[in-house]
Amino acid sequence: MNATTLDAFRGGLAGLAARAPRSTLTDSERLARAKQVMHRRLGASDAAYLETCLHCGMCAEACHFYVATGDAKYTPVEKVTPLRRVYHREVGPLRWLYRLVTRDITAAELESFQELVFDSCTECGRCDLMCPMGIQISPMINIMREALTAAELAPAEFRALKAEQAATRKDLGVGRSEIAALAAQISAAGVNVPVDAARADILYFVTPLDVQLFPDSLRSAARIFNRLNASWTVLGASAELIGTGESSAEVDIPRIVAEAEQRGAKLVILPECGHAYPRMRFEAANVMGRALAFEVLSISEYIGRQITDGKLKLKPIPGKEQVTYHDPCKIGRGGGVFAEPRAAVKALGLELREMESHGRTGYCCAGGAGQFLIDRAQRLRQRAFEIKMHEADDTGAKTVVTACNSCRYNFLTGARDANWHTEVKSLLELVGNQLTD
Amino acid sequence: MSVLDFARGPAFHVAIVIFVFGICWRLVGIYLLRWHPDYSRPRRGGLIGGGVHSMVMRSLPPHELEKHIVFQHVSGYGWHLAYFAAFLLFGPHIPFIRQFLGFGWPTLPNAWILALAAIALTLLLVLLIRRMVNPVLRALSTSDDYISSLLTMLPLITGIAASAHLQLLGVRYETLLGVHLLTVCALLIWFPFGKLMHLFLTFPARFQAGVLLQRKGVEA
Amino acid sequence: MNPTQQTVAAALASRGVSRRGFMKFCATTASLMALPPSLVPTIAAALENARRPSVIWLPFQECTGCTESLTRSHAPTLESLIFETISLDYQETLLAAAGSAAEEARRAAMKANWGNYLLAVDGSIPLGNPGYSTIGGVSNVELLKEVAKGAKAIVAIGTCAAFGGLPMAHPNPTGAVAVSDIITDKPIINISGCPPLPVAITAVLAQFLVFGQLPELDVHRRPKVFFGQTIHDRCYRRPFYERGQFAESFDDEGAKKGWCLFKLGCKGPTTYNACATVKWNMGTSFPIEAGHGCIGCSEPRFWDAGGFYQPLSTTRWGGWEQLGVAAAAGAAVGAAAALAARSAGKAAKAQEKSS
Amino acid sequence: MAAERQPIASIAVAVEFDSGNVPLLLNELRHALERLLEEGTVHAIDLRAIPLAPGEEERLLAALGAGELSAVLDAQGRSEIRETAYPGIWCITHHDPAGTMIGRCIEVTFMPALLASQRPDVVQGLERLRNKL
Repeated sequence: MNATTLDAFRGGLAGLAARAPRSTLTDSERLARAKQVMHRRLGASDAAYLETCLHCGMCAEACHFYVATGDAKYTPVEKVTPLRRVYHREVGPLRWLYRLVTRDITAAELESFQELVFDSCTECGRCDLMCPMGIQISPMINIMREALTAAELAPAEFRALKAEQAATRKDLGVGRSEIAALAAQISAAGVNVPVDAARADILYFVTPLDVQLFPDSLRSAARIFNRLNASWTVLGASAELIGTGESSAEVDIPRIVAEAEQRGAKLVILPECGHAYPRMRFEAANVMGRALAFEVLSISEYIGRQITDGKLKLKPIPGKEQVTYHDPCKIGRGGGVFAEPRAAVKALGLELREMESHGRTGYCCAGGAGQFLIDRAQRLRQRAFEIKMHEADDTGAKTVVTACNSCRYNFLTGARDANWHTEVKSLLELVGNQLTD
Repeated sequence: MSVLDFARGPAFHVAIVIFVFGICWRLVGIYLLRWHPDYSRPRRGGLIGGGVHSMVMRSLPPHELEKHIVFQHVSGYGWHLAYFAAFLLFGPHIPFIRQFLGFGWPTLPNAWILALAAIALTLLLVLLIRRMVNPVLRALSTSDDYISSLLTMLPLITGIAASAHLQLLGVRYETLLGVHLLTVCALLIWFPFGKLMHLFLTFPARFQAGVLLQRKGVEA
Repeated sequence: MNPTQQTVAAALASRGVSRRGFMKFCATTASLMALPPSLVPTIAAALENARRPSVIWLPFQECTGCTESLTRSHAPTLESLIFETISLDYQETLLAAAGSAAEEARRAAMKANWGNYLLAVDGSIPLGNPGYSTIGGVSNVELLKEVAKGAKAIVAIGTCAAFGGLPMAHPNPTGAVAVSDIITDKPIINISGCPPLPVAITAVLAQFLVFGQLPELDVHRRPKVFFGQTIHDRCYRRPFYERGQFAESFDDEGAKKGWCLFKLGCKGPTTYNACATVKWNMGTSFPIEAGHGCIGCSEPRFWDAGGFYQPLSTTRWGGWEQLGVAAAAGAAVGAAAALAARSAGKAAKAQEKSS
Repeated sequence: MAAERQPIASIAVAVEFDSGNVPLLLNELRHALERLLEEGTVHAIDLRAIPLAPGEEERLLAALGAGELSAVLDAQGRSEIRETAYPGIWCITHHDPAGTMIGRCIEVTFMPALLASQRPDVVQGLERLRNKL
């Protein structure tokens, strides 16, 4: 991928907001829709968290947006205030008392939280780890996001993507045909990429970023699967079914599960994508209301396991180059994938220099959970990204390896804007290039 | 009826009934809400162990996260320990505790208790001021925080005054003792309805978090 | 000669008391009033000129314990000496005369000293039915009102007269009240205790005698010199309290070592009296020294303030059964709240699906 | 049965009560002596007004010891005026005619006032002497 592609893609994103549809909902409709989401999703678990918060403010210290700016409004738990108020007034056991002393939320207040839950939260989960009470804040941010989305109060970029997805079945301009075309192109270059095979052990996903920015990602995955003689296929509909525009999980996930189960897939493997991984790995079973018949892995997890099991052999990269590894939040802290990518880094013959915050406490790249889509949040993103940059610099490594293409995109754009010369590489692509003959 | 008779009698009686009623109301009202089952495949087994682990480990944040909260952390531990030690290890409190539990335990000399109470009170005051000054805390704080903080301090203040037999503003000892008990009644009545409930809620919440993160394969 | 026209010094001298004897009397009187020894010369000077006051003593609903306390404990004693310096013109229990002769003596004394005599009262006054307690056919309340009219001040002796005492204990069958509940236009000094310390009684009389005025009083109108500090404040076992050393039962090691009796229900911390320093039975001992906690007998409503063996820090709380009911009720409200919220949640889900 | 029953007097009470007041009183007396020498101020402590644990009064008196002078006053009962081992510190004990102790006072003075002949007594004595002559 070259700088021109990157800039073109960025330019495309910048134009997204203008294409957002006009929302015609009245304030009371917005409020009703948002509350409906909150009522559906608020259960005992979130209730216990909301009831336990002591307002100690420690979560602020975990949030890269607060750490970068020192602005109190970025205190994570403060971002779910409307949810907390709806909970206390309408769901919690003391609701009759709360109604005596508190006001209801308004649509305007909800809207004022748009910036806090979309621009300045990447659902990275660092605060969830910090909270001395064990409060899981990021899942509640997710409720807030869903509520705002239902109220058509999501940022313009999100609404534009969602509308496009509904109209064109394409996400960020990528649908079945674009995936098929990329697969054909790679196959033509000598690396076979089966798409929508009738039966396969492994169902592999391709994301819009893979197609638009990082085509080598699919090429590398294909090389690895083929080297392992795996029975695999790309899911042609993967982009449209697991889009970034907060598409409807209730509708799309059953279709994905059906696609996997029809093919007799034993494994569903997600590419280097922090959006698709938690959705398939944890959310899917709960949307289905049953355990899934297949296992869900991220590609880095899969590679690490094959290496550890001795099935995948790599040629070490000569020179014992120093690298540092950036744990993608949704795959690391959100999915426990820490050891596998590190096993791969080791097998690649690289010297891993860990950042001060790594593994479960690692900082976010600052653009996760679709934050990178929001044009107005660019400056904020950059400030938070600098934390990551400094931690990476402190390791002395000249290369950052990661396993999520959103992270990679954020690193690339962030580095460009900060004139930072550290290289950013994909674990999958490094492995794909070092397979033994 | 004197203040002390009122405090020891009807006031305390009503307070503890509200205390128990409120605690059960709130706890049952929380935990009987829907538990969304998690059908996703756990990355690791031992979910219960993960929960227990996190009940303990959340007391000790990792170094990377601890950086800017050392004072808050240490002072938090400090006042809680001093507060409970002053409550539990003061001789005259033992009959109070024994009427519920049926047993008591050895206690500390009063001078120690006074020192502990002074430490607890000082830290509480410092933390209260910090809450009012620090932008993050000020933005987060609700009336619950201030009411709870005040009601937590009052028994300490009146307790110190009573045990030191200070004739505060001409208030006689038995009245002071009555007021001390009344502040305890106020604390008990407020307890179920404010943040003080974290006495009961903290460990279950940590356990929940521990189970969740164990399922994801992340040390919580 | 009217006995009240004589000065105290003259009365003593006429009994052959030397100046040294008088000085000794002044020293012990100072001690009695808890005045510093440096005030002895002042007391002597005052007594030189003090006139013997007339005292009328009315007994109401009482057990004679107060009179016993005063007369039996130290006979003949300093207190009796004090009595020799006052003119006790009427005391039904002690008076040799009886019936109408006694009443006559009272009326004569009242007339002779109208506006200047001291009225001492022991016992509470029943308001429920005037027939509950009468003297010569006159109800206590009538008699009190009559005698109080000409009194310079009233000394309510004992907890019954001062605060209502045991007759007033729940359910107060006689409708007993204290002197201060009936008389509101005269200075009243309460010398509470069941019985009160004899020196407290005599000291008030001595004060009246020496300075012609009433002592400084606390909120319960008790002389501060005796009721200014708690038993606990002056208790020799206080250091054990401070060190956290308590007797846990009446026969444990702590009890044998004389540790603090707080946990055995001692009311010393809330009881204002001088037992811990003055002591009883000619300064021999006082309840705490004998190994029993103070029961607080000089305090209002001590009889209804929980058990004598209930430590001060215990409370009324209803017991586990009551708390169980409270818990069940709370749980029921909580369950109702949760179930209603659950169905609201399910309704939201259904509605979202349908739309 | 009878053999098992112990007379109360034979139960040894080994405990020594301590209110901590004895050393405080001794210190107070030391300061009082200093002031007596420097300023000539007299001082007195009424032992009835001090909370003393059982046995402490005896310990205080034992600590003060006995000096070379003691006098007995016979007026309204016996009184003993005794100098302690520390000259200037006197212990004065009053009894009533029945022999009951009614007061005890520690005085810090060169000579207790009670020892001196009292002016009214002297006047009265002179009168008697004149009458006799």
